[in-house]
Amino acid sequence: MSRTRNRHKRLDGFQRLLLLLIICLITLLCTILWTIPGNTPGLADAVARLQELSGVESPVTAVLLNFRGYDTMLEVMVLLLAVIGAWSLTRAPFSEQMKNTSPVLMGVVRLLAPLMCLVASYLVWQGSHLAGGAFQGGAIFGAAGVLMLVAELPWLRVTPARLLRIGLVLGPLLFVGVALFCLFLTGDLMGYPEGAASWLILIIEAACAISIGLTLASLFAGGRPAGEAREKYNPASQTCDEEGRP
Amino acid sequence: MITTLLYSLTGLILFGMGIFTLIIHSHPLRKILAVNVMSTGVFLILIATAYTPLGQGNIDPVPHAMVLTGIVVSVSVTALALILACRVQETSNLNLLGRKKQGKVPEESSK
Amino acid sequence: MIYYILTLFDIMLVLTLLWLAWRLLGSEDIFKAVVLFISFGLLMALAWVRMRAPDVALAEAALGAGLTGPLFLSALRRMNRTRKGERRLDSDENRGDDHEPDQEQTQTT
Amino acid sequence: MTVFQFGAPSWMISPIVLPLTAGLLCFLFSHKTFTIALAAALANLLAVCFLTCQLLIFGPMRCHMGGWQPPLGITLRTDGPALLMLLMTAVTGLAITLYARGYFTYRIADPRQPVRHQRQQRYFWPLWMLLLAGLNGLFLSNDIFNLYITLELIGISAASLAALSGKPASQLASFRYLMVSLLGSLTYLLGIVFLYRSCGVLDLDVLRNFTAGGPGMRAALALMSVGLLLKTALFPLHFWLPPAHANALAPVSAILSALVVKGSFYLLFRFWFEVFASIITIPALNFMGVLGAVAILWGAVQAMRQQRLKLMVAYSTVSQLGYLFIAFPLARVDGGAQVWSIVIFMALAHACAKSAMFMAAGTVFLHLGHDRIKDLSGVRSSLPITVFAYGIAGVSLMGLPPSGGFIAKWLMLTSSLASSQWWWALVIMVGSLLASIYVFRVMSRFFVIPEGFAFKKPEPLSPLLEWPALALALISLFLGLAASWPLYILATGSTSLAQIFPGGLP
Repeated sequence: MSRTRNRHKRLDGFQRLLLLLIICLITLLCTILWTIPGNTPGLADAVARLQELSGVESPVTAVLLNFRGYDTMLEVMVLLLAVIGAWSLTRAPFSEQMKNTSPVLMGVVRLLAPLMCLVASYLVWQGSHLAGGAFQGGAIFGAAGVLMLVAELPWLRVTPARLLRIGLVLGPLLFVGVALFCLFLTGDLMGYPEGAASWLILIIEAACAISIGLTLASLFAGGRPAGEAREKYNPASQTCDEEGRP
Repeated sequence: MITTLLYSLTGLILFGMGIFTLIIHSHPLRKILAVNVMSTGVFLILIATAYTPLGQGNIDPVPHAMVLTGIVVSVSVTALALILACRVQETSNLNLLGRKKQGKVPEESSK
Repeated sequence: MIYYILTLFDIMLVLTLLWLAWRLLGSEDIFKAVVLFISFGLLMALAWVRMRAPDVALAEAALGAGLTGPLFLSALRRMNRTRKGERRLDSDENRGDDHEPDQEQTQTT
Repeated sequence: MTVFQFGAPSWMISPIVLPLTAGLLCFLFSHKTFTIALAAALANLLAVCFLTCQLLIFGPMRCHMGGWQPPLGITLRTDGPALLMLLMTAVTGLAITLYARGYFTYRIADPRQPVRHQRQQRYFWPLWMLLLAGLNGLFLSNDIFNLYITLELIGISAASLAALSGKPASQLASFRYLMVSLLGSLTYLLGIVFLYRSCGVLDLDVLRNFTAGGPGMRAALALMSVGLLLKTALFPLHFWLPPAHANALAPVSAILSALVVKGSFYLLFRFWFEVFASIITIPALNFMGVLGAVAILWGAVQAMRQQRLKLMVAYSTVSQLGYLFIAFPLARVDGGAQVWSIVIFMALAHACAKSAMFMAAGTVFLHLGHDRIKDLSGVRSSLPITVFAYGIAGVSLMGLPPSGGFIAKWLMLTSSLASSQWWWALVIMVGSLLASIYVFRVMSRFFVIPEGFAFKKPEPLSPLLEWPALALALISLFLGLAASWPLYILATGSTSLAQIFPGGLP
């Protein structure tokens, strides 16, 4: 092992050059960072001034879902895109093993998973005035899902494909829907009508948290819904030079 | 000020380490790890920019929102890249197998 | 006084982070690197708390450590499973490791 | 209601929201996905035409998202260059949508692997629609962090699309593409961090007022440029492009080559000549020009040496992207107004010609089952329309009159001679010569009739496989004849160009 490590650590000429180059660049960037005066105001004051109009008390949630809600809308799409990409890549459906679930693990899961869902819902609700929100809540939903998958509970497999898709799209679609709804009411995309901002934000956050949780769990499972046909592997088609035709 | 600077420099160094690893290592998982370290470095600088010590004014929430967005993006990209890396390995493995058996379908098709 | 303690804490944290990053990017064993990455994420959450960003800390702890780690581990398991019978011949493997029979066992643990 | 008035700026969101919703619906439903996508592509084209009318009547407009004003909120804006890019995306996108339908229908009819091809079609539509939304968002956005998210949207969907064909080669290329794209966007994000640290704002209009520069802004611009150059595949950073573009499915290759690289290029160009124009130096411009010149020659030489048609077309993209960068040092003439028309013309002509070429290559591939250049003989008699489309697209790539490529190269030549930088003119001419060699090399194979070739009645191909390519090729050809229209739109939108460069560039 030590022999391989030695060989591994030795850098060849190109790597040494690269290392030198990167060190120089990083040093340069460090000096530039040093010289930038640290007194640029940023947008803190602007946020503090408009905080009351945003409908939520937490400044981060106000920025995420109100002032720069359009960013967040596109970002939810990025998450969904990852699932679409993952499903387009895999040939096999979700794995179907349901063999040796130990009772201890099952007990832990039975205790933990509802608790995590509870914490996640609390985080989503808390997001309006303290740290928390759709992403944190969704992440914990996702973690609960992953825990159940690790315990080999086949919940993703038994969920009908259509339902899973609806759950995944729910958050993004609702986000776009609310944005358009606000457009018709106030004339601005995502310009929440007065007084309704906090409710609309909470609805968006709840829907997004569910979708994000499902997204993360299905990314972990790394397969496709079972409803779609399974493909046969044909090596003859893969060895030919292009696109499945010999 | 010194705190901001300290964490910013750490972020930059993490970024540099990430780039170096990304270029020289060829294992896909290592590349994905390197990208994650790089993105953490960038987020660290961004959050350090927003930092003001307790009692010296408001924290700028805009970089925090940006970092939250960035973290979610990087998790989704990481997941996609991992699945892609697995697929690359599977298809090329199966390809080798299939070539060895001269066109016969391998019994365990895919998993 | 509290200022110095905080600065000392910052320096310790930063050094630990850098050391962890160094180890995880340079270690031979991918499995070890992934485990180090999870602890790196957890320490990062501590740094976010220190920088007064509790939202980011929550997200990092839940996403960075709680989900990215399992994602890496499951990918690693799947890769090892597909590699059991046949090893890839081209350059996508760790460079020059075709003489290392022991690496496979360490990774499957 | 004010929202539906003709002059309301909120119409601007329709090119983003329409494909976005269509993408979500395409993912949700497993049937009628093509209908949804086609409707969205058509509606997108209509919306962009509507926005063009709006621009010609009311001038450039800004739309504040959620009603929040610039330093904090996100702004969208329309102007001449942005609208021309949107038009390019809409027209090319519609043609690609039609072509993709024909392509997938043909392949699903093939009895060997129908399930696999159905899966490809199933996931192509949502990915393509979200990519379209990302591109439109990129062209419209006026906020530097929002641009980062659209870049990620484009990068992820493009990498997934590139891996769609399922071959090991394409998946390996797509993995590399994803990594490069991530590296690019992270570098871009680091640039944003530097910028936010020195200026404290994210809106491009506000950033333009920071003329003082300083090392922080320079570093930010350098970092963002490197990130975008990686995504645009300029010469030393082009290594990922040919395998990713050549191994993808034909409609995907057309999308990647014609539209995706243009997105990051447009952004780069806008940064250099609009937002940060005050801190650009002449050596930097010349450096970009040199890289572009090397890209032209290197890409063309590589294209001549390729044995496969799609790889040849992919290397030709590397070469053609170089022309876009040669325009950088030419900006010193007449206040930089010329450089916008050069670049936009080049981008429009290349988008149409290159997508037509990739579509033609895909049709040839479907017909023959391979795309080895030396075995292409006799294609002319069985696929006359496709060969015609390939030829016209080639004319535009070579830059022969009256094509759009000719106008762009002519503008470049005149500016380079006017600013007494004759060496760029030399590179442009040599590049065109090399382009004609690699285009004609394939063309001549098409027309060769091999010995013992018996003309048999070809099986009729779907018109969707041949006509979109021809339509795009004709557009790229007649772009040169109708050159005044794009120039008119460009001039309407950029009335502020004179203010950007009051006394010419530095």
